Amino acid sequence: MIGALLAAPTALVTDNWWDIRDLSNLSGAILDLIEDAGGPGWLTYVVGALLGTLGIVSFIGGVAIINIWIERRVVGRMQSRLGPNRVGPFGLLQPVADAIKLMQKEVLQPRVADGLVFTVAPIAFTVPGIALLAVIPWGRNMVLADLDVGIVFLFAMSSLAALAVFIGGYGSNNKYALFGSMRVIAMLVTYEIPIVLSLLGVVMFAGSMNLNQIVLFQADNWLFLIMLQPLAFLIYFLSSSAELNRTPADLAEAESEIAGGYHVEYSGMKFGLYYAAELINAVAVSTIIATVFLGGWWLYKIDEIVPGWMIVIGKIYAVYFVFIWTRGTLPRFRIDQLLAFAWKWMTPMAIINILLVAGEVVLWEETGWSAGLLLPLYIAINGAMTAVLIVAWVRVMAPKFQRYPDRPRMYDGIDVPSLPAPASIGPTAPGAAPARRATV
Amino acid sequence: MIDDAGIVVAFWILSATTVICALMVAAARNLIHAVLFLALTFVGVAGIYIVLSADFVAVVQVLIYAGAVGVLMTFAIMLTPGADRLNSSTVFQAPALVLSALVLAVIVFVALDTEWAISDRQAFSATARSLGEAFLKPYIVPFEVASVLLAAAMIGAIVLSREEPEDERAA
Amino acid sequence: MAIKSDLVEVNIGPQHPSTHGVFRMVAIIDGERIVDVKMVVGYLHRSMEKLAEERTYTQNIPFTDRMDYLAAMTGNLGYVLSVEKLAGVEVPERAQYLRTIFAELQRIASHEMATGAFINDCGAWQTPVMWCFRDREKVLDLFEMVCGARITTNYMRIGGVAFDIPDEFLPALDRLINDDLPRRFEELEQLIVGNEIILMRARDVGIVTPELAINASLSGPMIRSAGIAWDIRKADPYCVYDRVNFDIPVGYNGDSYDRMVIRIEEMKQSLRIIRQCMSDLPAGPHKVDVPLALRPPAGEAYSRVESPKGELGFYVVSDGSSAPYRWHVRPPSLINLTVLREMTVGQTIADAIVTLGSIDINVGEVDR
Amino acid sequence: MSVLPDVVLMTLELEQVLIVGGILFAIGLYVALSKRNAIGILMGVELMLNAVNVTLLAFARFIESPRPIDGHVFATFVITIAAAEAAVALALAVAVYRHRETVNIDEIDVLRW
Repeated sequence: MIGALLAAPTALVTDNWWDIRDLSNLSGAILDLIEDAGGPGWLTYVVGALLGTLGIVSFIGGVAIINIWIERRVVGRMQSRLGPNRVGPFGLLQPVADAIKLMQKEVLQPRVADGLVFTVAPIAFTVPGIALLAVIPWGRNMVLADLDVGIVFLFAMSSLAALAVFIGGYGSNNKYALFGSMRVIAMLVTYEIPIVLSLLGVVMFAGSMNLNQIVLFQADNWLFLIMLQPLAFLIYFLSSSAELNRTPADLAEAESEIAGGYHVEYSGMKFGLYYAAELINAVAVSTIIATVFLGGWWLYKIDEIVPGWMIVIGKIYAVYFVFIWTRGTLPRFRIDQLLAFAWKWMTPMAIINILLVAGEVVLWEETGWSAGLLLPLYIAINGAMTAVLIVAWVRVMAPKFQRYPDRPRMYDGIDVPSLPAPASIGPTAPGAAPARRATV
Repeated sequence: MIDDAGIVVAFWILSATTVICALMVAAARNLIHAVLFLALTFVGVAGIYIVLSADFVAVVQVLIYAGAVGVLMTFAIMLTPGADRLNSSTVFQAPALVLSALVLAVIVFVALDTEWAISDRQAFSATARSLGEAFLKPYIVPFEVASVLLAAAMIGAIVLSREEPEDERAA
Repeated sequence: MAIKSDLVEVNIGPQHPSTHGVFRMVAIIDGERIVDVKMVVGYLHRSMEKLAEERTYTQNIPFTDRMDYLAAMTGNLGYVLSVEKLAGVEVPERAQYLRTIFAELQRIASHEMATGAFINDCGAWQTPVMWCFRDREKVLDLFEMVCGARITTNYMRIGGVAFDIPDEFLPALDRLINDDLPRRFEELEQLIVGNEIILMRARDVGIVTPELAINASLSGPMIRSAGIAWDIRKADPYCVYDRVNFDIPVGYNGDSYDRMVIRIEEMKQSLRIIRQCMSDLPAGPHKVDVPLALRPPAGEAYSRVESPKGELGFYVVSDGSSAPYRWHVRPPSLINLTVLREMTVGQTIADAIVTLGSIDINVGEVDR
Repeated sequence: MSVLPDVVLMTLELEQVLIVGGILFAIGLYVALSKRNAIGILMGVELMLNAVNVTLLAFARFIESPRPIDGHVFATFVITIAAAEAAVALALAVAVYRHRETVNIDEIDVLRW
């Protein structure tokens, strides 16, 4: 698996080390240099792994810094304010200033906290998000670990992050943190299912769990999988925003309810690590969406001119912008509503989607009709299916909302109904409003 | 026999980590810490699987053991708040130790003494596809039985952990 | 609840992001469900009612700024109305109109704050509250223009208002209420009215039945949400409210959502009132001369106004000296808060926060 | 190969993996036999299952076989069953706790509840 690391360039126009369209040219040149100098095999191996890791870690470090700025500026625009604009040009150094401030702060630890767990949790929360990026193809040959089961690896890593959040909340020994932890677990158990099921449809179309193969499938068929799988995309997007703790599903931290949730006791750089990890996870999920649904490094011939990794990063930020957008717009669900939404809507929809995809793939393979004929048909069918399901859901949900009008009645004068006075004021049955004179 | 130096070094590092973490599961005084070390052990074992070129099983190991079973255990510990949180031992500590040592000795003896029919196979290239074919062709019956078992376990767990309604308990 | 857990006591506040000040709820919870709620008030108690007995009637006006510091104008107004009633002061016509205009502007400012904070309690990440603050700032700009202060205005005086409006005030007001605010309200409504998530979070949450509303003496949006059209401005008109046309928005279900949309609708009605007052604004003195150390005849007076939170009443007893013998406030926030237990028991913590946000308390007024 | 000393550990043999698996199994056995807490015992059982999986995959990798992937199939089945077992066992622990206020196995000795 790691052996496939930085495989020899096959389809590139040039493989000169300076060709930045594919950074594996550069690392390959360095490795060749070591081999030519008579370095042992294991050295090449270690250096190759280190180079790839260095690339990913430096990317994630830069992203964690720049994304704080991007998120705050973009949300600032949406909220009709400026956002950070004092430190450095356009406030670009604000994240650096924040980081310095966080490092200077004392790391407080409650006396009753579980010291080991309390310390390990933020680190354990950060690692999976970074590890996840190892299997992402950044270019035609640029993939650190060309894992054959890439998609399952993504699921595994996201489930690890939940364990970290959970023990962080537990180790804080704080009631609010425990609420956050419990919510994380409930959400993890619930949302893992639609996530897996939604990506299953993609895997069935691509015929591989290897992320590079999925990208190649999109490149070969000249389409983005989001067109073939709009429902899966919606389900994955919503579920992953639940996994990421972003509004409308940021229940685990829910500042207005449980005051920060699992990280309520954290301060200083431990909190900074949580904060960075949250951004890293958001980028990781954006990367998955960009790779699986938006074609990764491939973009309609443009990838022959522009380096693939730049295209990936561009797509990552396009997705990330949508995450910021939803965060800046929507209020938060209640926990039972969020779980009900997953169980009662997203999971059945994902299963319907899988059945549909299975039928389509079988039809494709059995008849041997050309992709040029079938794929547009599938795009139409799946799009229509998505629209129908969403409309059906809205129809099902609407009566609950439309029991009363959205806007209040208007009275010209005072109108106080005479009511029989109850013996005592006590809890009354909700919704048991008596009939009143309708004087609208 | 694997003679790729990187993989061998990785194996020994992973093995040392895994064994140390497993020992900590036995030695940790707090049950929650024991669960955390257990999760680390699971991850280490997954690393060993990768060394043995079983990448699908490794990823599934992380997904199910470290992700699900670890969380489940932590959850169970928290759902039993009044119970002892100490990872203490029973009086059978010494016999258990002796027995484990015996079992280990037997395993080592068997491992070293047997003439294994070693093949000179290279690492598996892609296990997921052949694994899927194995599941759906020769092992289809066990596969279906396993899914029935999972469903049964799910229902069983729900029934067991469900609060009995008051009237049922009274009856 | 599948798995019954032990009851846990959770302190929500006094240091909590959404208790709107230093209010403390001690919630006994089972899982996430609230079994019992105890309200603890008094963290912001400043002994205003006692202090007021040592000061002259005019010196007491700044206290009313600092009670409901989000609605200082209506606080001023309620107090000076009661003193005027006690001392029998006739207020000039222009002052009456100015008082109405500023009371309604204050209602807009306060309701903007309440709506934004309420959506924040629903979990929106700052966007509505920022939009609402932006609009509130525009109103506060007008306050600054006329009296130099933005929050603690101290503008009303016994016998009128402190200053007449400057020349640039009326054009600015006209721009604000005819152009700026209607557009902003439109925008805000698009964002939150009928938003499915807000409906899910706020519908059927924190229900006040009409019986409860009347028996607990609720007022303001709380009682109107329960379907009872009750408004002091209509029931016991003061200033020029009997001369302007406006409607009372009334809810259906008594839940948090109703209270939110009632506030938004009231802001629009306030614009309507201000427009009428602007066109009718007479010339003349803005104040009659009242001795600074006013000595009203011995007696008592109670007068009430419809503050943004509800019925704000002032009860003043005079013994003929220059300081009130007794000075009592009927704070709408405190009275509305008393039903919190009835509203929240049986809900989840998240709902309790939404309910508290929808009551729109101001702890400065609750504790005084 | 020139830098590192050419020790015997530089190649990975089946026996070495089996011994690591054996150590894990022994630790799991010790944990399962000696712990008082039912959840602790379950941890030991899971350790043993993991050790078995290590050996299964080692055999799949090293031993001559017409269908080497069978080891992986077995390991996957073991993981599946272990997940089911963990769910049921932890549900049992919770159920026992509800009746007895303890999950220590040496206190649960009346064969009924």
